[in-house]
Amino acid sequence: MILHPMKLVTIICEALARSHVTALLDEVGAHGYTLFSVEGVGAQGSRVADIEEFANIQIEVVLTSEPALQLMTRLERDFFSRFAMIAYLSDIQVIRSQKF
Amino acid sequence: MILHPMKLVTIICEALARSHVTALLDEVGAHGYTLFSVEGVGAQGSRVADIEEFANIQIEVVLTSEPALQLMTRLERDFFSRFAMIAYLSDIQVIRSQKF
Amino acid sequence: MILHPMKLVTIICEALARSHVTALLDEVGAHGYTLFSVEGVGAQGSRVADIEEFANIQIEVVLTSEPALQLMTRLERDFFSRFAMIAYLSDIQVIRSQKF
Amino acid sequence: MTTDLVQAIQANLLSPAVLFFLLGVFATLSKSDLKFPEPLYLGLTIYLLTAIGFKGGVAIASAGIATVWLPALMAIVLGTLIPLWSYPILRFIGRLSPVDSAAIAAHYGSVSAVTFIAATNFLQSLNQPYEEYATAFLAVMESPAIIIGIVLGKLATQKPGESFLPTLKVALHEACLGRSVVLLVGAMLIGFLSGKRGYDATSGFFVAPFQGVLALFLLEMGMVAARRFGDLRKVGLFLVAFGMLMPLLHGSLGVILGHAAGLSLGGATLLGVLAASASYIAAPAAVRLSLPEASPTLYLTAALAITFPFNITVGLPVYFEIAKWLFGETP
Amino acid sequence: MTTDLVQAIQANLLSPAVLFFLLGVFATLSKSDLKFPEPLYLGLTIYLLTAIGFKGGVAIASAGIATVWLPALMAIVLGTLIPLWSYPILRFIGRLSPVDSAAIAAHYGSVSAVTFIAATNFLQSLNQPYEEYATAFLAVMESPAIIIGIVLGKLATQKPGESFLPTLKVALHEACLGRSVVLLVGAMLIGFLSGKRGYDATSGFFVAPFQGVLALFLLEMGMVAARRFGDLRKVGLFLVAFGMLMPLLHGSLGVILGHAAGLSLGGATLLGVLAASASYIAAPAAVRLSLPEASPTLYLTAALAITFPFNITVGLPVYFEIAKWLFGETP
Amino acid sequence: MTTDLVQAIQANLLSPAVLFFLLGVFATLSKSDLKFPEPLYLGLTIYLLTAIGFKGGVAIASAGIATVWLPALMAIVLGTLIPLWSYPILRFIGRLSPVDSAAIAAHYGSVSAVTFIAATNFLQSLNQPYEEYATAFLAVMESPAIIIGIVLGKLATQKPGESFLPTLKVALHEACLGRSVVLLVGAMLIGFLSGKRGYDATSGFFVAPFQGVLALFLLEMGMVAARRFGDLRKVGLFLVAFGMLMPLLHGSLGVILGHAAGLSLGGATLLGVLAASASYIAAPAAVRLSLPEASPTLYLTAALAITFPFNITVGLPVYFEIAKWLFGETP
Ligand SMILES: Nc1ncnc2c1ncn2[C@@H]1O[C@H](COP(=O)(O)O)[C@@H](O)[C@H]1O
Ligand SMILES: Nc1ncnc2c1ncn2[C@@H]1O[C@H](COP(=O)(O)O)[C@@H](O)[C@H]1O
Ligand SMILES: Nc1ncnc2c1ncn2[C@@H]1O[C@H](COP(=O)(O)O)[C@@H](O)[C@H]1O
Ligand code: NA
Ligand code: NA
Ligand code: NA
Repeated sequence: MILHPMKLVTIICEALARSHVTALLDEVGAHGYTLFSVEGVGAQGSRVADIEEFANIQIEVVLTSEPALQLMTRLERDFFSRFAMIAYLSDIQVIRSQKF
Repeated sequence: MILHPMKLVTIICEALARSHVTALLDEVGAHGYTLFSVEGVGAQGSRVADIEEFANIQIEVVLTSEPALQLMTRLERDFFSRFAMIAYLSDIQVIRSQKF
Repeated sequence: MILHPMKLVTIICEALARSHVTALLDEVGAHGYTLFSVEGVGAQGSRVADIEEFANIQIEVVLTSEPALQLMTRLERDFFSRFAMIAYLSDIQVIRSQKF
Repeated sequence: MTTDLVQAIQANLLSPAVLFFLLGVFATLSKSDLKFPEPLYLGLTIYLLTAIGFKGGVAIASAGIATVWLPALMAIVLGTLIPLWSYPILRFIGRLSPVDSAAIAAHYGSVSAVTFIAATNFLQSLNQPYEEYATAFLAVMESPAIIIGIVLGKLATQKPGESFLPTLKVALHEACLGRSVVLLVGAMLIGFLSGKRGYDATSGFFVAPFQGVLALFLLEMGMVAARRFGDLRKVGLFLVAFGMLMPLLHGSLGVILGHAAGLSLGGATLLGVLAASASYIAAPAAVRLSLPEASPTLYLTAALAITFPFNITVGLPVYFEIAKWLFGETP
Repeated sequence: MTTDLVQAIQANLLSPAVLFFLLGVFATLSKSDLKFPEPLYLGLTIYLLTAIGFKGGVAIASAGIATVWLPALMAIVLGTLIPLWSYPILRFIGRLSPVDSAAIAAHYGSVSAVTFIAATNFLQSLNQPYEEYATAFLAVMESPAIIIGIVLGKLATQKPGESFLPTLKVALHEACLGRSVVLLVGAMLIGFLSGKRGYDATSGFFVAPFQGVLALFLLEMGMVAARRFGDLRKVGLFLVAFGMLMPLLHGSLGVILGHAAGLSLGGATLLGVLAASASYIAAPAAVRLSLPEASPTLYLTAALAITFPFNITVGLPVYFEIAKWLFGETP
Repeated sequence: MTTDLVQAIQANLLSPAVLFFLLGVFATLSKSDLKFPEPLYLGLTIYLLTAIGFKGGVAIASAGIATVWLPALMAIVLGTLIPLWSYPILRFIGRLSPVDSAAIAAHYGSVSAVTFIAATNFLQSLNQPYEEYATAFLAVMESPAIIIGIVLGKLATQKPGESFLPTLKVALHEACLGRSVVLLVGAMLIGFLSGKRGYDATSGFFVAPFQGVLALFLLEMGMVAARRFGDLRKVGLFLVAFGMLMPLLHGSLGVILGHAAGLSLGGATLLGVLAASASYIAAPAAVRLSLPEASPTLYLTAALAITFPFNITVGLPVYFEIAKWLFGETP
């Protein structure tokens, strides 16, 4: 078994940004993503998870290096100033490199 | 305080695979795991989180290196072709190495 | 775009520890955190996510290196023996280093 | 009978339950952000299954087992036989693979609780009496076809020397102790044991709001079904036809058997509905685990995107008209 | 009239609905760990919107469209005009930025379904009849003001050469196919189509428990509103005054227009309540996406922490007393 | 009395509420995948607590505080004393550690709302009248024993020079502003303030479906309790006996005190049930935070896996028979 290096981009943001973020994921060529509701506290106050419109989501995407960087760049350019959001990149390893 | 290197295996898969995956975790000797429901989009379509039977789960397991690799190998051999699933490995650090 | 190294501390613990952990996050100077309910199995038995008081939460905090280590140290000193809990540290990269 | 049928279909399409179903379909197709989160779906399911089970149990107690066993046995026989003729049709007319044929056969032999509940609702709205204990048929018809279908599929995919007993054990556990069976059979037993007294105490919860809850639940089911409409193109014309013609065949058979077993007009209609319905929760879960080689796109689309909407909108009044005709109520 | 008013406010403050709202406020301020998880909130919302929509639709069917269209048109006109005068007040008296002014104007022109539902509850508790079809006004008043407000805001922030049509399309989709519109209008259509027969079948769910569910929901809304009380300091005195005086103005206007359109005392009160209410779900969602430069602290605090509690506790009886005075029921 | 008792237990075991509880136990033991997600559990809890609190408050308003205060005071005294004698029994007969003894004592002095609600249900099913305001005893008995138990435990684990005031403050906040206290006491106040009028408006929600909701909730509680059955082996025979004998002792004491305080047969039974019940939500939460050295396996298993099922199935009819005997209703 060979493990291939891959990037994981994690985005935590207000739920209202959802459709915008998933559209961007399509644009940079992600083959899939995973999403769930979270509570959060940050610079723009605390978000309790009761009313969906005021809540947070966490989105996780596995990508190769280049689209991952592209995604981060686009998030900074178009999203960070507009939405309550954080995003970070980490190194992971997968088996089926062609899947991502 | 000394930090010990450890592996984190993250598995995202259709909820129906749950009991099979947790049985495998037992087999490779995991001392515990964490699990939650997620929505997802991937090669096998989109899974909305309303009907549990059609939904996704994310499972996170902290392990030492060897069982982690064993887990990845087994997932590839027995699970990837059978279930909607992705799995990845990452490097983490913990304090109580004997716990995992 | 420049990516800055940062630390992610992930804490998985019984929900009753919540207010204690978030107080500690404040103390070490975290600028925010993200939180969600999870199920789990560990040394202290299995926690099904139906009664909040008996359930688990996962807390994720992005921090610079020093407060991250401080957080891990404090968790070991004051929390590990008291609560059902695991915590681990991982390396991530972010764009806006001043935010964390 | 034709005008009767058209009128019956029209009336059914204007009932709150069916209209909420169509609203759900619209919400999904128009990409509205409406959704039911999992706990809400689960809560409604638990309510509907325990309510229908409980009321059925009370009815069995008052009718007596002696009355119930014969039609219940017929229901089991029907559920066992349906996969046996569905398999060759799928395999040799539809030219589907053996394992896909077996999987789909399992779904059509098993039953859909929601379709059954909608049928009781439909009869009530027409003030048509029926045997309340018919819930017992729902309970006994869920599992046999799943087992039969899985055995068929295992025989088809078996490698030499491999035993399929372990998988069968998993499937049996799933089919007999799955959530829906436990709730339905459990609540039925509770109704049976606590009888009229228990019924009176809890009817403010299990009876009064029931029809409204069903309407709301069908809103969600409309969304769930419509999400699969995109797969209709993938499954081919044969399966679309299968998903509407087999229910007509099975529905008629069910009505005839119900008549033969001495059920009333309403009860025979319900047995027809059960035979005509295809499982889309219990069967997929069991088949996914036991026959992983079978394509969920095929069996789920057939059961959920074709047969379920067909039955809810058109099937119910059709089976009822067939029953009326058989019982000689229409000249 | 003053003693009447004081008594009416007192009576309203002692109704279960308002008391549960205050309990929610208390729970948040006292840092209790009480909370409603998202699926529960969503479940209650779905129930309240479908119930009120369904009953409204049944009422439209029985009153006839001929009766409903004129007051409904007035409601639309009112919803369209409110942002047009609110904008200059916010901009030039309140000295808020153009985009913030536009955003807040959108919220006050649109409506709060929960406030409307609480108002029907209030009238029922006084045995005051009202036109059940008033739900139609709620449905038609939700979107126009949001569109107007967003256009105003886009005009204010437009860079030369930039087209704002794409944003407007998003806002239109949100305003016309958002969850609450689909549920409310859909359920209204269902009520309209299924009529009295459908009403009778589902009243054990949509009618009998309604007032109690509302009370429980207001417990949650008290918590939601109180969480924003901390932001009251940030928004300034002007907005606090705006959030209570504009509802009084709009409420009076609504009552007068309702009277002119031939509504009964109860119906005119409801139109007043709609005009006075500010949207805190649909408008924030649309504005957040279309006018990201506008500060949520300002519009959410105004709508949710000032106007909503004001209307629930004091506004409802005030608008009713105004209506009684206008209809000449108090000497 | 023996045949009466056996019959009473039999009748209780055949009520829908207890049967659903047993179904939940079966579902867990048979490893069915049935489960109630957290929001559903929370929703049912919120409903049951506000409903029982609200009805209690209405009853207090109609009975008058003058009637309620004396038995309420007795309830407080009982709740305060129970941990004081439970501690030495656990410590010296059971040979448990000081902190475990204190923790368990806190649980048995405090009360279980679900057991209380099941008891009102039990009395209703026998058409046995009782003081509806007994909910007040539930409200006042929850906290005192928790405080006492925590003080005992802190004294036992205190290191020299260490102050335990901060922990006590946390425990007090938890005990007085925890979710269940806020809901119960808040709803009671609302019932008290809004009276009969408020009751009539909301009875379609708070009264009519109540018994059915309780039955469904006990299904979940059966699963929760059964999940702890595996720990029964770990806790030892002493605790198993303690968990069934102490309720019998406390139940008798409660009935006697209720009789002395002038309560009716039904009311005295309820005070007995409260004394006999052990808290398994509020007490564990407070004790976990204040006495982290105490073993949750011991106190949770005792309260949840022994005393709770014992009371629901056998305890309720026993305390009722004791009360009947005391009130001279059985020869
Ligand atoms: N330092 C942090 N660590 C983890 N999550 C964070 C952090 N800062 C912000 N978040 C998450 O990101 C969301 C938006 O952040 P903000 O824009 O700072 O309000 C918050 O609600 C949190 O869920
Ligand atoms: N590139 C990806 N990044 C993150 N999650 C993914 C990705 N691809 C698939 N997934 C998740 O894994 C599940 C199964 O994937 P699949 O088998 O490709 O349908 C999906 O429903 C997603 O939740
Ligand atoms: N090896 C592990 N991998 C992932 N999660 C774990 C692991 N061990 C424990 N956990 C989580 O941490 C919680 C508390 O652990 P414990 O104190 O060992 O019972 C468990 O309920 C799990 O959610
Ligand atoms: Na069938
Ligand atoms: Na308005
Ligand atoms: Na007690």
